[in-house]
Amino acid sequence: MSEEVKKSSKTAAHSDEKKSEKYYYASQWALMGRKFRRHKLAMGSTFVLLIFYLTAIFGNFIAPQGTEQYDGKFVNCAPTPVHYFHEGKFVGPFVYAMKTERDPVTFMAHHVEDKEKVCRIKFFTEGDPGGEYKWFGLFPSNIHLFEAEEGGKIFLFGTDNMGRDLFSRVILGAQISLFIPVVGMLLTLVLGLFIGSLAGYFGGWVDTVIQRAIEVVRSFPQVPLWMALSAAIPKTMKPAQVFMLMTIILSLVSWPGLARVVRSKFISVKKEDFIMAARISGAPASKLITRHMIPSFLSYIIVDMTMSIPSLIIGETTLSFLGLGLRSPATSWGVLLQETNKLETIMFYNWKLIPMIFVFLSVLAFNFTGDGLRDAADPYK
Amino acid sequence: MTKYIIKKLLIMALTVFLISLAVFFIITLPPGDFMTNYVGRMLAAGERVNQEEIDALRRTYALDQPFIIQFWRWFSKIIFHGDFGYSFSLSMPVTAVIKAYIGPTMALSITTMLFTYIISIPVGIYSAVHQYSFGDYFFTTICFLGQAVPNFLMAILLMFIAFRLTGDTMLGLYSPKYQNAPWSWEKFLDLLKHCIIPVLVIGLNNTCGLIRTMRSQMLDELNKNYVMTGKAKGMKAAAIRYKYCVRAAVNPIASSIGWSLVNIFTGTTITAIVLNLPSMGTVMYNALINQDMYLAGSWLFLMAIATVIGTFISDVLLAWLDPRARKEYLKG
Amino acid sequence: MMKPFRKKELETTYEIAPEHILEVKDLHVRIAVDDYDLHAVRGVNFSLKKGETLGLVGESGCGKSVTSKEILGINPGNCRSEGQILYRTKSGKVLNLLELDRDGTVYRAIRGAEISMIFQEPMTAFSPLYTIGNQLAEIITLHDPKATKASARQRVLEMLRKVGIANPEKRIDQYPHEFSGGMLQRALIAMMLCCDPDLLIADEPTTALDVTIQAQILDLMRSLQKEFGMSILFITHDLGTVANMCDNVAVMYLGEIVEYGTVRQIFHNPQHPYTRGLLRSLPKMDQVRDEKLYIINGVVPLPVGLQANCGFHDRCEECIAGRCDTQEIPEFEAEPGHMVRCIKLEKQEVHHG
Amino acid sequence: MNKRVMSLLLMICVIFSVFAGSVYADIEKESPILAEQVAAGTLPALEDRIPTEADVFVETEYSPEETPSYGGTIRTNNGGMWYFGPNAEEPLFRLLDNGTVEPNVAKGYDLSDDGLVYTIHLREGMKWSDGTPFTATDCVYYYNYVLVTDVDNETGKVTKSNAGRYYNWYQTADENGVMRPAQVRYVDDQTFTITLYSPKPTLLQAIAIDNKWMFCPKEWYKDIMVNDASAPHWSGESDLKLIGGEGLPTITEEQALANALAKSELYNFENAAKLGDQLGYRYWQYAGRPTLRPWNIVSPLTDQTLVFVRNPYYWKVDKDGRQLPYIDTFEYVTMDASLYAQEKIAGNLDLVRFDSSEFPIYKSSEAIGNYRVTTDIVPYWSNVSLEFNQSYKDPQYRELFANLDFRHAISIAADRDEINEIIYNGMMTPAQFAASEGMGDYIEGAPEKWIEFNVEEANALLDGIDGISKELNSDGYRTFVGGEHDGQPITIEIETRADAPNDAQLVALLAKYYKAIGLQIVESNNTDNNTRNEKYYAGDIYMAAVNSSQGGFSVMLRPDSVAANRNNCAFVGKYGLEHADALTPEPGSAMEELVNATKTLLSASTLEDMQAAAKRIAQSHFDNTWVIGFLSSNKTFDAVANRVHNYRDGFVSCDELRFLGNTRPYSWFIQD
Repeated sequence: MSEEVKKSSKTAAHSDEKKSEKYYYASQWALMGRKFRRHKLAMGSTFVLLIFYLTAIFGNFIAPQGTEQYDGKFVNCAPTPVHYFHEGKFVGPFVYAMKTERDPVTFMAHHVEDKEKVCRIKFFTEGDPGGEYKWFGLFPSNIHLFEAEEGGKIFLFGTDNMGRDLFSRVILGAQISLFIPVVGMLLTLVLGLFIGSLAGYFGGWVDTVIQRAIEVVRSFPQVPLWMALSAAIPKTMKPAQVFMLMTIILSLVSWPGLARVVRSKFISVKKEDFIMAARISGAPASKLITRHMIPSFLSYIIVDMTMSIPSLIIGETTLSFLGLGLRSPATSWGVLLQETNKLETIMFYNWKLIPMIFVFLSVLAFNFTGDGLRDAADPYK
Repeated sequence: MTKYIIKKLLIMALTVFLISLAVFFIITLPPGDFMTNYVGRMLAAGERVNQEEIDALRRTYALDQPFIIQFWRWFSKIIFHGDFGYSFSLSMPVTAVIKAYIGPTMALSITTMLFTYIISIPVGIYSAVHQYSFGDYFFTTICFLGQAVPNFLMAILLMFIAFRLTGDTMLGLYSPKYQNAPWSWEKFLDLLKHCIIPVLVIGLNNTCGLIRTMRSQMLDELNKNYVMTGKAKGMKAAAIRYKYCVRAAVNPIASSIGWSLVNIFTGTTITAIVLNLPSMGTVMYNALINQDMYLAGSWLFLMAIATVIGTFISDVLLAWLDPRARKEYLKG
Repeated sequence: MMKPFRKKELETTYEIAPEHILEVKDLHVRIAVDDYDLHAVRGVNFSLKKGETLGLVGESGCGKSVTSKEILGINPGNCRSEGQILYRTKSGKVLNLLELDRDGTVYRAIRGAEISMIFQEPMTAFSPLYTIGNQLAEIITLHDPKATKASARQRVLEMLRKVGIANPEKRIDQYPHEFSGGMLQRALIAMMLCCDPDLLIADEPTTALDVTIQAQILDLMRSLQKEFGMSILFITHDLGTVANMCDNVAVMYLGEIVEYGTVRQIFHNPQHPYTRGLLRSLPKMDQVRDEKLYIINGVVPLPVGLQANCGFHDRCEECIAGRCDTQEIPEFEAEPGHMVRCIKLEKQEVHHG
Repeated sequence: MNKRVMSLLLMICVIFSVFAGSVYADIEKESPILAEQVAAGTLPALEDRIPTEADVFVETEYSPEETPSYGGTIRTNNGGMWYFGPNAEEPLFRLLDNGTVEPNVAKGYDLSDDGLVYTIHLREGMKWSDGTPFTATDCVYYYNYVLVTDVDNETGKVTKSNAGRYYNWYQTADENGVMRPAQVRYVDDQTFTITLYSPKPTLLQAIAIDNKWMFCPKEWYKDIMVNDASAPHWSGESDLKLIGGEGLPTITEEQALANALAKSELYNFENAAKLGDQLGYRYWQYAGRPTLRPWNIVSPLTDQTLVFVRNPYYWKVDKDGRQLPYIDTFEYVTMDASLYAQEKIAGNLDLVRFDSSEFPIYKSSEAIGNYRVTTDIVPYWSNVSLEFNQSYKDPQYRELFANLDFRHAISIAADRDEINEIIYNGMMTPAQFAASEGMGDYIEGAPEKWIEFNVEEANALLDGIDGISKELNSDGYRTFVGGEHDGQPITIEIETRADAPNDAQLVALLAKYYKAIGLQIVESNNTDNNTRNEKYYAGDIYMAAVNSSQGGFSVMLRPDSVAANRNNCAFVGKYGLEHADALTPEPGSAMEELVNATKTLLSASTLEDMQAAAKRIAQSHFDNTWVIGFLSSNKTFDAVANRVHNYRDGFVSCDELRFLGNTRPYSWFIQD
């Protein structure tokens, strides 16, 4: 070893020693956390998801319009540009008032800015009637984050074919598109854990029956099964019920995967000494399962679940897109994308693709987070 | 060996039976029955129907019988006569419908699968061998992106891009010009051109998944002890990789062919609807919506059977490829 | 990863003592793990005579495996090494192995044919996908371009017979999972001896095996060494087998050789507290029943950010505060050919002097 | 003149005449693909394929000014059998825009002085598309063996039919008032008679509108149609008497099915009823079935693209004596409706029909897609309307729907201008459900009734209705007072159509308007129209529905969507006379008047009586606003590829005139 290398290794020695100690004595969870935090993409993704979910939770406040509000004068309006300078002078964020003109030949409506009329953006304002909502379903309010002054319209993402503000709809849609997968995932988790642990713990005929059941359900092609089940949802059902059913349908198809994993984990964990010990000492089965066995592969399950969310998001979006899931005015990202099933919509009103960006980002974010978690769950690798 | 196969076949038979029961249950879930739609259709066509006629038809189709009897009528016909029943909406036997669509569906699925494997295996190997290189990051990113876009959106976007570039949306399998032309080299090229979008859309998702699996499998294998042995023997690193690692890493992927064909097979469903492909997807969608229960049911049933058989093929393939599994397999 | 020296192949010529076939000089190996730089081997020196068996002893994580793999140049890509590994080839030329291109023809021609290695876990040392015969024949065809399939098979059968595998004609076409651990180790030994190497590195060849099988394997190795006349670098954490197998012993701790000597010297006159600890922790036949087995306190620390001191000081019962933990310990010669890296020897030297 | 000059002159003459002849021959009389077959000897010469010169149909309507060349393929969307069927339909008599009929397949007719016997004359030399002669036998056989196979002599009711359903339009009252089916008899190969019990002045219109195919190829059918002891005319002798030819073989159901399957594997039916229905009625979907149509299907119905090729025996020629159609092939591509516009813009479809909601997109893309947008006249009473089921099963709702003030309030609470702007790009005009000016059933002032947007007045009207509350509940809705629903909010489910994406938007808007007058609106979405039609059929389980093409061409000729006749008319519900268990309206009610007027119309035997009854029906709508009309434009649009010529801009498009069929598609031609 050259002198230089020696020296450098010695100067860094002290701090390294602490590092080493930490590395050595940290608990598994702390190690996971540390490793996860080092995964920049995963951290970034978690941050993005956090923002998405917070936005969704406070959606009614942030969104200028409610689900059923619309403005008939501004159908298919392009996103309104937000300005700061009027005739060279800084006036803060504002929009110009808009005029609608129809082309005399094609009857195409054009929404153009009236450069004369400045409408400032106000914050924390009382919304129009129809925009009422309840904070956490409890406290009624109609305060919205922002709104343009009288006469102005602010559509950050443009409007749809009913003159509904797409920005609001994306945010309110997130309340469904981001929560169906989570609820579905939890349902899958409960089903998968319960059934998988039954099979894995008891073995014997219980295992055989459950395995057959798993095989049968897994033999169903996922997409057509979703389609078939969704087609069975009565058309007149209320959005909330459709939401619940969709969740159930999505998780009905995905539990066997988890159950299988849980089962095999159980079988391998069952043989391990600490479980044997607990068993011999007479711990009841339920306690054994919940206190000892599940925690031993919990990290794995967390990863698996995180990774399963993207397919649920895509599932919900796809079904709604096909018209088999939620329907307007109930809003989800899939419902919003229904309008883009026409090429001409993309040609003429390309802003209607904006919801796609959010589907894309959330799927990506979940994938990266899951990846980070997976790497982190295996801290010694 | 025979005992094992018999056991396996019995289990398969049981699974098939349970599946068909579930399928039948699902297709009879929606309120009403086919007759309601049949009548609706006739009315839409400007015809008059009376209740007696409807009741007579209901009796003919046993729609007035309890679930289990309806099921048995359907299931026994399939098992004993290979008769899948009658498609109400298309006015022809389900077998004929399936015959008409199975060709394009299979062709598309197999093309897609070839594409999937031809792309994913080499790319996965490359990514693993050159872990953390630019290429690895590049492919990994593409894979993540590919998995993040829902199929239907990908289809629409590609369609839009095709339209912008060529002025054609590349819908269907042929250009209008070749639709009914006899087979020729040009028609074949035209077909290939129209296959690009569907194959990309259906395959990309799968390919991305497979690349990621292949990469991690390969990484696993590269860290195995026998690699060290190989090196100690004096083998070239590349030789070890290809003789040992790739062979081992490909095993689980190759044996997933049965599975993945089924996946692709059904993955065509949504894409077919968006891209207007003459595949079972569209037919299934319409059958579901029209409550054409025998058609929808038979299709679901066939898909499930395909999955069971696909799993079986995967088992066999794995046994064939991996001596350890072969032993298990022979032992039963 | 950096490969600083390997590119310039065979530029300089090296000399080693005529009776030596291998000299390791000031070998350092660093392993990059996450954001740590593990200094796994820290200035190791040793040499090996023709026909000699050198035991490399130490707890897990002391760097003995890394050292041995570095000789073959098969450490993973995240390892960097410095120093010299001088090896006399069959043709008599002395090469610094560290300078060779790892995947180059020269090095590959040495591996397996001149220096070969058997591993700790025979069960995973073979690929499960090919027959034993296939994997054994491969090493022959690799190194002998003239070998035909048939001749390679003959040789494999011969070797299998030599390592004591019954019914080799049947066994040759079987897969690794059909072999027991002991048989696999025999097969591995057979494979590694197919090309009549000058140096065999045995990396804990018996650790994963049953005790009875262990003895058989050791016997086999001894008899084969007699037959083939190769040198063996025997790596183990088990001093008991060392006594049976080796001529000389090097005790490693935290990437350094802390004591080196003949089997006799080490076993009868251990100087380093670590060696003594290891010896004391061996179960003895005459041990009193309820007497507890000796255990060295603590565990081997990770070789990260090591300071200039005795690596063993924090576990050493004889540690001299202010010395052992603050200064680098040089090597002392306790008796001729018996090297010890312990500050206590300095006192003796002073005392003697 | 010497011989040489003579011979020279002769030569010049010969050359000239040859030249002239070749110029003349340049105007080909038939499509080159047929000429090729004639040359190859696989097809008879043109004059042997079409009717005699005296009898051939010379189409003079919409003749192109230029001399079109033959050939080419038209590609359009597959809108289902009722889209591609009418495009090539050839009825015995065809209905004209002015409501009169003219001979089409038939050459002409005579009516006896008592108005009871129609003698129909057919064209000599006319052939089915397979080359077999078309004669009176085919018409008589169709009526007696395919359409009517059993009649209850007491009630006159047709109890069995091999194909399709028997229409009450052939029925006339006998001396006892029992409706009796007509008698159809063979006279000679070019003549047959239709005999009625009492006069029916609009019989030919009825045939033109409701039974366009009063004939079928007997030779082709005789062994696939069940003909056994169950048939009323079954006996060798009566066969001869009826159809004028040799007797018919006895065919059992099994034989019929087997024979059909032997003809083509496409004819795979599970029972004779289905076979009769599919091959006897919806026959144009089946390749191989001989027809009189200009194009016939050649592909199986399961194909994504249905191909129709020209009928070599088609019996119409243009003014120059050239066989029609000009275009060789029609292709109908099955695709989701959402793809039409993009495929049109991409130039993959030659023809797409759309309404004003899509106008800007189509119109702005004319240049990109190389097409033009043409306008069609649609003679509907309204393009956007809402109707309440007058027979809804729940008495409280039914009472509400029957209340004229309620319908008045509903009508004026909707902001028609906003609907027009949001959905229809401002291209329609606010109008009540009524025939517009210029149509036969027009009543002055009807289109303008109750269309002023006035929420206050609407609220006042509702306030005046007994049984519903003046106050709103906590959700902002009026509630029922008394009865089963006491205290419950008034919630109305509106049925929407699957193929009309605008419906959802419309109902969303209506929900907003009616919330302002305290009514809760819920969309009852139907993924397909069959479910919705099924509800109509059941008669009393739906509350309300939005619609677009109600009311039509002529109440007298076809009152179906405005009168209490059929069982799929949304506002009539179970009051429809054809309902299996039709309700009797309350005496003296407005509905009773509508039902009575309908009955009168159906049984009237003079034109005056019929006109009077039709007027009563229109008046009933004017008085009662049964259907709330929102917007009207009397227009739909077609995007037609520029290569398609002689496409008629401004034609009248409706079911009675067979939609696109009214443009005479065989006169279109393609020129790139």
